[in-house]
Amino acid sequence: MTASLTLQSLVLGVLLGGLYALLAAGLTLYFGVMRVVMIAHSALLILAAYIAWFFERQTGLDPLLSLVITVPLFFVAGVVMQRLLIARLRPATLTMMSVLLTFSIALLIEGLLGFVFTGTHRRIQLPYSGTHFEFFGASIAVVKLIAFGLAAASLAALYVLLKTTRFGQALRATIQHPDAARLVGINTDRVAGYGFGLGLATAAIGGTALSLDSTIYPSLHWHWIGPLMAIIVVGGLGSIPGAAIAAMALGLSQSLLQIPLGTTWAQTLFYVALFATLMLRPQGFFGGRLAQRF
Amino acid sequence: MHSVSDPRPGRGRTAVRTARVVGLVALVALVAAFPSLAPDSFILSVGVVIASYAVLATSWNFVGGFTGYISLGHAAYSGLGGYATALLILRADVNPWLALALGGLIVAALAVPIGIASLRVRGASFVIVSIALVLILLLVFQSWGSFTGGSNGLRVPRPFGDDVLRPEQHERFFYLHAALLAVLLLCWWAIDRSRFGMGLKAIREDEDKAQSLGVPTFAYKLVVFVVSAFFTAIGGGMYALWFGYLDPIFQFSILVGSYMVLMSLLGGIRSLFGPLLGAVIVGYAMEFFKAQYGDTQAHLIAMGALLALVVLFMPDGIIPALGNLVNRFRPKAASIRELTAEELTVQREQQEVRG
Amino acid sequence: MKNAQKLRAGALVTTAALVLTGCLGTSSEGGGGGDGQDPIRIGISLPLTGDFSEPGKGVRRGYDAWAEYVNSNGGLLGRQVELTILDDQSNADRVAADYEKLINQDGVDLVFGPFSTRLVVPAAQVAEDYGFLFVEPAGAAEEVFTQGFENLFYAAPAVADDHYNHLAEKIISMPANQRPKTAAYAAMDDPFAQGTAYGLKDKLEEAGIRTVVDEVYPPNTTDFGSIAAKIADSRADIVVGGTQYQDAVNLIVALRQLNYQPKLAAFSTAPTNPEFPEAIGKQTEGILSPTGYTPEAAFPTNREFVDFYTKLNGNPPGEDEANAWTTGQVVAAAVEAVGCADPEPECQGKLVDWLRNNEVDTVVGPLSWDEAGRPQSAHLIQQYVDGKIRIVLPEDSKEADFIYPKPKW
Amino acid sequence: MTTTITRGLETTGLAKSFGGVHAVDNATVAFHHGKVNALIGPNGSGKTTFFNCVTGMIKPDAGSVSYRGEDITGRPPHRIARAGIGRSFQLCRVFPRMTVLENLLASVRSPTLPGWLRSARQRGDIERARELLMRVGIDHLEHAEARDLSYGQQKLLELAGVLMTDPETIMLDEPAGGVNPALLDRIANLVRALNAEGKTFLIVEHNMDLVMSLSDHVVVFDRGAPIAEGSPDEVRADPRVLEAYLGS
Repeated sequence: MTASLTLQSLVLGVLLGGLYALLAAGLTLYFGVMRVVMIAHSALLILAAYIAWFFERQTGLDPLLSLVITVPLFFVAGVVMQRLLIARLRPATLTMMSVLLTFSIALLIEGLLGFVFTGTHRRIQLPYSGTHFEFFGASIAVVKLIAFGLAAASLAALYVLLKTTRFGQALRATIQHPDAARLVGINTDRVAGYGFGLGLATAAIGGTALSLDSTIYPSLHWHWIGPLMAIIVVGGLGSIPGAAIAAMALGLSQSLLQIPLGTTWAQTLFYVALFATLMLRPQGFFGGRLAQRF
Repeated sequence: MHSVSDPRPGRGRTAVRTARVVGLVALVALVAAFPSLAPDSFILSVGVVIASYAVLATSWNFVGGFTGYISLGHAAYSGLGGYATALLILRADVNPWLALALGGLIVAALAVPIGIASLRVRGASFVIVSIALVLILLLVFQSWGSFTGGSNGLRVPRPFGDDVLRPEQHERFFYLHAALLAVLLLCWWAIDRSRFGMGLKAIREDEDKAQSLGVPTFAYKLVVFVVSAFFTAIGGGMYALWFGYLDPIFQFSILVGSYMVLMSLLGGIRSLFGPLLGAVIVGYAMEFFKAQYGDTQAHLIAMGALLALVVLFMPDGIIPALGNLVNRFRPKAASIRELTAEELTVQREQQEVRG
Repeated sequence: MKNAQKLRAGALVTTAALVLTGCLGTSSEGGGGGDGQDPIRIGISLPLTGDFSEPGKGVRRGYDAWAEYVNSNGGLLGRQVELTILDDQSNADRVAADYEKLINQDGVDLVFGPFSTRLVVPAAQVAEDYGFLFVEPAGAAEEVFTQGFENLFYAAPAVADDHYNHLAEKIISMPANQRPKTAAYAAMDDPFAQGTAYGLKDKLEEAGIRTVVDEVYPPNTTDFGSIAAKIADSRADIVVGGTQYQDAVNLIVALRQLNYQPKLAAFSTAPTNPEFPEAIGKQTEGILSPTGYTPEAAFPTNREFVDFYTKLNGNPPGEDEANAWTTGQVVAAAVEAVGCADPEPECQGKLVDWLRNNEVDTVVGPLSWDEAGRPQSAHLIQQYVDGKIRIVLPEDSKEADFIYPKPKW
Repeated sequence: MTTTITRGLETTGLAKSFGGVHAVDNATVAFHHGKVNALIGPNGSGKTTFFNCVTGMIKPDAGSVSYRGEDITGRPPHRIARAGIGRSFQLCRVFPRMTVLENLLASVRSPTLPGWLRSARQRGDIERARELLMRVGIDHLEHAEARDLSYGQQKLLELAGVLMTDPETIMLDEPAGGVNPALLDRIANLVRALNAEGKTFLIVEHNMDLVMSLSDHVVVFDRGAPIAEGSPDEVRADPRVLEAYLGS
């Protein structure tokens, strides 16, 4: 393994980890506010990517512009989904039934995408898709950098939102202790709805970023949901910083491990990390107390 | 007052019991006669597929029905069972039926550490592990081609000689699946009525509460989980022997696991025959829709929509829902809540008189 | 109450089972009988939805065109042909059930094969068990032929491992100072795609060309960054991709992002796809690909095929369509020669025997098979020359000169 | 304090915090064995967290719990239950979709593995369950599903379920919460009668009338630790208690 290859892998790992971090943040957010494992997260990611692709194909404009449509749309869809579907489930069986419900949403999205756009692999052709620049001997593709920038900016925005705004405070209170939050007058139902909206918004941004430099097809979401679930468990269920750190760590490790092990075995890293976490430290490595009970 | 509020009067119990025996005999007779009723061997092969679904769904229901833990990844165990059986036959030259049993035991042994990792903490981790397991096994079985055959697939030798023609194979495997199903149902029934089963159901209803009453919840969950994995593996191995070909992408498929969930949930996870009923309905519906609408992606949409509808509107499944429907038309069965409200006032008056 | 529930469940299961046998049983019956006037019914299962649906649809277009061509030219043995095509949803369980249904319930006279190696093996098993001749358009991987099937024939020029044979010969025959010394291979974990790349790898390694990268990736891979990094870092002289379509596009983009410039780049399947130049842009120049078919080929029946197909569909046929057509030609030749087309084992056995011992002229050239059903020819090698894909190897059928080294991409 | 009491449930330096909030903070308490103990304190004083730490539902950060001289800190809840400590839950928890009788039978354990597969409906167990149901006064609802019971009936069922495990010490979390006066009387009488039979009680309660009339020994919690204890009269007279209730 040469030094330049290592550096190249590190760069690719960081760029990939950024996207993982954003998506895992969304996934852990749903869990935080509602104790829901949102299987449909990655299906929505692919849906957003399809919208970006379709947008580009129809208008010829840059797919990044589709964010103007998808982000608000997905936010509203998230609120509606939480209000109309998730909130209907009985609290006693919420965790299990919500998994099934979101799973069925994932199947619906996959089926509809296949129905409308067929199973053909799609990829946006950008004039700058092969453009790259050198960075200490490693080369960085412009599209990957844009995707990373989008993810980083969104994560930063999420962080500011959670740390500085009233709503962020309410959201964090709801995640940490819903009963206590209700006692101090927070409308936890509404907060949970907005939390879902935010989660879906991350999927919208992630999907657009993904569409820039990757092939998409309807069943691609299974390829994403596994690693993302592993990340949020390793990071500690419900912990956004934990998810971001775990995403970066695992994304980097995966990229480095691909050199000696090959793509397939490197992917198993996520699952090994998942099992190890559950065996050794079920509450996750960076997370709070939430995970203890779930 | 005692007799008024007891919702199950003594009379009619023997009638119910008789009817139950008659129903069971009819069911057994129907299963036994199916191969001779089937007009051609395609129908017979559909029968084998549905019987296999019923076996898998019922196996799934050991963990799903008793503990309420929903595993979306039971395809992992059926797939492992199939591969274990096939590899034992191919690589170790074991007798097929012995390989099937050994395969089940190997998978059960593997299920122990998996169960420990996923059941130590509650719900969510279990679901995540169940899905992750299918995905990791898909990767491993694809990549480890030298041992598993990888993406080339693995052909499973037939347990019966070449002189047994294909329709005859179908018939034998139909009976084999039916016999396995009977064993499963018997085991489920035995657990259902046992102390162990009572503890498991307590876990399903309220895990904290069960634990505070002394139920060793982790041990109970683990045992039933391993039993479920064992039977699922046997079911998978049996199917592999019949179908004769294994390919990782079809064995370790999330969709196969979710069929087990849908079937059980649709029929009713708390009922002995729920998964069987669900398997028949879903299995038949799949054939029917395929014959009717053919080449569309609609099966995914239909499956998603059906699952969502069941979760939202009929989480208890068909059998309890039908039970409630029938109860509504029975004069005897007034709502207990009304009775109890009435009683409470009586009680209160009595207490006031006494106090 | 619980007992009553169980009872009801039992009753329901009973009814359902009765309905099951009833409905599915009566759906369709008959066919079979061959008194000369009935059409010849041919059963096919194809992946029209799911992962393999794109090539599956291509194969379907080929079959449909063939049937129409035969029928407008007087049919087969004087009988019209009628195709029954089922969708197996790209699923192995389904494909077996489909052939089971076609043979037993629909009573078809002949069957044609499905698409993709992964579906060919379970389907061939069913056909074998019922004694049916099984000619298939797309199961090129070596594994298909090592299963001991006696009724199976692959209707294309060569099995996957032999696709690059002409290229291998060309490279090995280069003068020592020009000949590449190192090679990088990346192949999808799929019996067909991997077979093509590894077939070439075996031959080049034997000739002393060192393998510096050998990567296999799962079919669902979308991120080729790391694989490309490894290849770029190795500075291999040539890169060979055992690819389908989109993975090749992604790999090429990723390699370009890392500014890797090989002297030769070959990818299976993808470059022959009409969308390929659109996806890659101007950088296609010099990219190589093996192909089993080209509309320009001068084989006797090909002109007619291309004209008929183009009139029907508005565009010339691709490889999938041609392979389907070839399947039809192969079976038709056997049927005409033997003079029967019915599901009886005797007739099917005669068809099998005839194909085992004879050569058939097809749109992809004359085909004959070994005892396992492997065709005995080789694939043509095409290359992008001046923005168009042209045959460059073997020398005797070339349309343009072989370019080496490849221009920068 | 008397030194002749048998050692029962005791905690030493018990502590548990959630994200920087000290719910239980260095709590050292010894409950009187064989008596009716009450645990009171203003809202958010950590009573329920304390309760959960003692019964094993939550692992304490520091400190220890012992029962009859044996250290039971950090043991899983079912082993604490088997040590002889039964508990009820705040807001009442029963197994909603099991019948009243099954709710009680679920408490029966078999020590050996073959016993697991014995029918849950052993004659002896059913008789004992019926006795308990009769004792709490809901024996006529034996075959009803628990979710169809009124709230008060569920509370009684929960108590019967706890009794089915035959605990030595019974911990009740707000037994009077949401219960009508008639039922409250019935529960109070049950506690007295069971105490007379030798059961120790530890009751978390807000209803001061009930606490004062029922208990022998009262522990007052504030900010996660005991600030006063003694007989009901002593506690009532303690200025710190008043301050805790009014001052916070």
